[in-house]
Amino acid sequence: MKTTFLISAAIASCAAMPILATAADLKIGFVTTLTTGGAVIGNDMRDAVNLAVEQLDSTMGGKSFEIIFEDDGFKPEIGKQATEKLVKEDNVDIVTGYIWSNVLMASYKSVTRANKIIISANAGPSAIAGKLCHENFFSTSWQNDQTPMAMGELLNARGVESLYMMAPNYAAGKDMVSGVERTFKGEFVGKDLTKWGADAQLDFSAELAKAKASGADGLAVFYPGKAGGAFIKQYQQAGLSDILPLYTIFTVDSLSLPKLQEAKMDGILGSEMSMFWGPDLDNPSNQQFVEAFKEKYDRYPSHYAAQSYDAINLIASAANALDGDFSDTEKLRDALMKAEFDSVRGDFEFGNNHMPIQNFYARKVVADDNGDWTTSITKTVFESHQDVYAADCKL
Amino acid sequence: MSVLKTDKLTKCFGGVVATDAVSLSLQDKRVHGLIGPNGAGKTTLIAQLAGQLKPDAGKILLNSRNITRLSEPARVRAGLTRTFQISSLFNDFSVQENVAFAVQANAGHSFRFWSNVSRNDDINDRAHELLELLGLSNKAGANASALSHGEQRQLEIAMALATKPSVLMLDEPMAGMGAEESLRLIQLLQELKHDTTLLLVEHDMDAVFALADDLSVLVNGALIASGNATDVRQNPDVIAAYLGTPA
Amino acid sequence: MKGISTIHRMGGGLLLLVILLTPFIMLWLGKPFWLDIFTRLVILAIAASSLSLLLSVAGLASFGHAAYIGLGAYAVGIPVYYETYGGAPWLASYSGWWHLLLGVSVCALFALVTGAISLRTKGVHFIMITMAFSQMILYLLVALEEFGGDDGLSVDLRSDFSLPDLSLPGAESFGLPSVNLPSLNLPPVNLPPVNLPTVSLPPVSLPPVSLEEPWVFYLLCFALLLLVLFIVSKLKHSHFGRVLQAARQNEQRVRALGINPYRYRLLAFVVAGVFAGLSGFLFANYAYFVSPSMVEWTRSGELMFMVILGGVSSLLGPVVGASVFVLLEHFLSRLTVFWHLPFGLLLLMVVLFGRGGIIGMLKRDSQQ
Amino acid sequence: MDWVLVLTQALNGLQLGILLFLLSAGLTLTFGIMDLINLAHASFFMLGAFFCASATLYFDSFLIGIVCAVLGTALLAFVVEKSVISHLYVRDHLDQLLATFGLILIADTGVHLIWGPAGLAIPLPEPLQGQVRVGELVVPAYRLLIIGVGLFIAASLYWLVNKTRAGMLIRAGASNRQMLSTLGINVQLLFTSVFILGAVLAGLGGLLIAPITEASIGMGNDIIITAFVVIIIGGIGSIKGAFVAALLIGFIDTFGRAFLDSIFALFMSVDAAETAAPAVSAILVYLLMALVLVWRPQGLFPPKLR
Repeated sequence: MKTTFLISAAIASCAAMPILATAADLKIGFVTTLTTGGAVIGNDMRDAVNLAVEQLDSTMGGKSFEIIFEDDGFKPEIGKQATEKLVKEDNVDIVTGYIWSNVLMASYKSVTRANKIIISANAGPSAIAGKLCHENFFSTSWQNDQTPMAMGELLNARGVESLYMMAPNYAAGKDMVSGVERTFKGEFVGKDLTKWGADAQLDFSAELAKAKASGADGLAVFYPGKAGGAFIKQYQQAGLSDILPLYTIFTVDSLSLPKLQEAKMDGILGSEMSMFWGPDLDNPSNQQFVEAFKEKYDRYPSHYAAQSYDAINLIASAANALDGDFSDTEKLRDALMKAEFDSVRGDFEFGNNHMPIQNFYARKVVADDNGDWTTSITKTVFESHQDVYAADCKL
Repeated sequence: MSVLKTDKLTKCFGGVVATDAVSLSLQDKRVHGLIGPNGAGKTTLIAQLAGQLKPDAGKILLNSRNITRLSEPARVRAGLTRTFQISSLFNDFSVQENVAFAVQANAGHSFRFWSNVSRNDDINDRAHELLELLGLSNKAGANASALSHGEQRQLEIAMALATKPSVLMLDEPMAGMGAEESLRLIQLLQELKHDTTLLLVEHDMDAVFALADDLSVLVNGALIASGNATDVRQNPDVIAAYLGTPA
Repeated sequence: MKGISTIHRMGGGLLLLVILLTPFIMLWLGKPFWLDIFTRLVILAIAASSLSLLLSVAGLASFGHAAYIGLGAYAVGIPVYYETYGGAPWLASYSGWWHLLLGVSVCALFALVTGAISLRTKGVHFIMITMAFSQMILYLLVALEEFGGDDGLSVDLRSDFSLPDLSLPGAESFGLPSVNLPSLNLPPVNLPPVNLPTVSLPPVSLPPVSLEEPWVFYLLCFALLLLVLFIVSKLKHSHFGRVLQAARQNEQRVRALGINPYRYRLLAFVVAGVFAGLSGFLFANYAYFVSPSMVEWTRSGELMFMVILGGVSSLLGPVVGASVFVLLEHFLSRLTVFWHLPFGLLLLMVVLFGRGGIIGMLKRDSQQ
Repeated sequence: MDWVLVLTQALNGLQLGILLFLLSAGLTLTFGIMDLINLAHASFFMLGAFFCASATLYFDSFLIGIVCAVLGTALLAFVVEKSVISHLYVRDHLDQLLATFGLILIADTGVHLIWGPAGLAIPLPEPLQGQVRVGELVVPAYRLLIIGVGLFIAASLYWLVNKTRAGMLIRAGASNRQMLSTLGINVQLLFTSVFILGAVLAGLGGLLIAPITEASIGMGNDIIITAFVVIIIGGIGSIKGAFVAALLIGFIDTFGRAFLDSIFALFMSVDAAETAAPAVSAILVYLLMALVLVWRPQGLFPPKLR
């Protein structure tokens, strides 16, 4: 009895535990992956956000602000729970972050329901760009289909006539395949959707053998995170780098390149990818960002970092316009909509679905002056490109 | 009248013949002793009769009905019940609950979901009777695992009786019992044979000779003698093979 | 003896009362997030209680219980999706009655088929085969591109429980044939389907109250938890439950007493599946979201953990387990993102030193 | 379908099977002899890879990396066995599941704290980076190495289990646990050794695959479930069963991924085939296990006299 009572009391007192009040005027929630292997991306995003906070001196629109980071544990349910907590308990004004489409899809209603703003700093599933679009949703990244569409265009420009494509078997993977299909004019000689999720497939030997046998003149893949590194290694070990040129989408970035360099995977040098941004993109804001990031963390920022950095600066621009008053959601929305800040991707504007209308480039893996591997922009593929789902959005 | 009959029952394990064309016949309301040296195949035979082991060949008839293909539970429902050589109880249940469950098992199907079975008077009364009969009433509330070895043997029999068997097979019921407990059990079995046929496997020869009306002797899986207890005890083969010195 | 069990009953009542009241006290203190935490806690407690019927009563270690949560959740998600975006009129509906009917029948059927096969095996083979079936559901859901595949599916509205004949003027009818379903202990609920959060404070008169209102939804979850606990308790002490318990301890003996436990276990498997489906139904409504990740084997493992952590000997064990699990997760994850480390240590400690789970420790405590 | 492709896929299936075997061998032994369900086997798989990666990068030698990893895994297995696992032998399977799941959480978080979330790549020595050509058949040299090492280990295990006294004890333990103590064997010592052996095999599996994928947090958790499927299909406690089932699953999984869509396309639309094939090939191994269990509830090669 005594202990039963103690347990009940423990529950009650746990619930009553005081929540540390913070002094900041403005609060921004940032949901990303800080545990599991996905934390590589999450840490890069967090580093970029911290850099932005430092540069802003923790002040926007004349008010102090703080970022509250929450871990989504790579799971939609935990991400949703974290979002609820930010909205209801921390009472943040804006929630941003979100690497994964499924976490975003699980979470965004918790924000919009409370009539607050949600800004995706990475995930861009088609549903939220199209029929599920919401006036309180913004993105500082891209819609899933755009980058592969740029890839299709790049493949046309490189004279690829027959293509083999591989992607993980989940929604974003399928979006990537359909994106390439939209613009690629040649023939698909093979397609593989590989197992993804908790026990994702990381050994691609069977698929690579098929790709090689297919006689394609190009291999396009989408393997984010650790699967990307694994894929590149097997591609090189299978001896395909000389006979089957590789084109990648969200597979090779500044997170995977150092490890590939360490493992001496030089077959990747010279391979091309499509992207809305690159560390050598020529504009003052980007040069400043990349230099400061390298200074602080001693590595290149990834596009995840760039998107997160932009998200914070977008919010800061709205705060400046509103003198730090986020109480009126409608005004906040309008201020965000103007996108009046120096984005690292150069000027861009939001479409009706609040997705950026922006340029897409071809990037190539190169070694920089110090011999470190990075990517370099080779050509512009799309100018001011808007995603195709914007037409389905009734905003 | 023959209640339980086997016809050339045979079972092999690999190359070893465990049961060698055994044809056994149990007469109604009599105690039939089954004796034989260790490893003679007594327990294997019981397991086949009870339906835990499938015989390779031969038939088993219960009240003239062929039950060779019936499952173990179905045989119990048909009236053929066994006890285990090593007490097989429900250790998380109390003594009372062990017997009550055995009673419940014999009281029609148990797809009854709402009423609390521990408040079922019919079951409790019958369980109480059985506990009384086996002299376990004072232990009714104890956990089955807390009983002494002898008491567990008694509980084992109480549970078997709860199924109202027409034939009850007792696999070494006296094993590990004290002299006093054995004596009481012998008395009980004497009473039981008024309405039940008993097959008694036992090493305690005094108990067997005190109880058995008929006797079968199993050696190396084969029956070497079977019939009236007095006759079998005089059988020279039996004396030579098993009993050794004349009793 | 009697004294102790009364004390335990009082302790149990107190625990449930604390669970019922805490979120409302927190709400009153201006901390609405606690309602979310406790809703999740209660829903997981329902799932864990359903598993305890298998695990604690029948001794069947099903490692695929998450599959039923997923099925129950998609039985909400898919009809709502079709009703919102068009398609499959025979399936589309906002009606909670329809969602429940669908979820319960799908779960019962799945449990019947997979149970009939799984229950032929024992021990660790049973653990693995139930997990295998759950994995099949997982990959099936991932393959359902129409419903978002791996991304999952947003549930736009919570299930609607207005009875067709009670609907207010202006409310639409919901395409459900007026099936005469038994009324659970639900507050009669009514809301025109496209009107989002409206009601602000609890009106005392019954309709219209909406499940969209978090506290109403919480009460529904809590009432269903009580219902499930009540039924599990009834079953446990019935003839049926006695067979399950006996077969858990000594299957050999049960057979030797004339009962083949197979059909009893199969029925328990189906009942547990249906209750887990019920928690899935609530989960979809709670999260406004369904996804294949609900079916991952780690979720089945977590449910097992809750049951064992709480203690398998007691009716309220799973409730205690779910409470400790959810609250620990909440507080530890707040302290550090590396909260899995202390959590794992705790798991070890509970297994190594706390036999019988938390309730077991309490019992030992009160018997001394 | 040309034979080069089929042959390549067969080699790939073999390699996957070998890897699964390394992981399952220890699992099936600890399960068969100590009656222990050890989820934390997955952690030794991961730690083997991390130890090897760290040592390889530090000494700039893959070979030294392997040696360090084997020693490190063995030492850690010894500590874990003495401190935690030895208390679990007498517990039921559920307690074991929970406790070893706790170990997984601790190991995963520990690795995150020590090595960071990014994972580690293991650079291969130059000769292993290349390919081996036989006519039209081109196979990565390193994959051939995995197959070779795996077969060597399988053969050694076969010798150990069937030809040595220790192996006799292991077999005796797997078929009848009570017998061990009656034989006057130091059971504690046998258990510890078998546990360490199993952990080292798992660690070897991890470090062998790591140069292809990489050493990453939770890499073992992804594959441990499949390893359990292997030992269930093979029959718990049977090394032979684990070997056969591992190869079977390796082949089925590889061929399913490689050819299922073409097969489906024969009788359904290409689009439908492309959607259905990945789902079905993901389910195949579980389907196989369910079928085997229905057909032979004890698996394909159950040790006798259980």
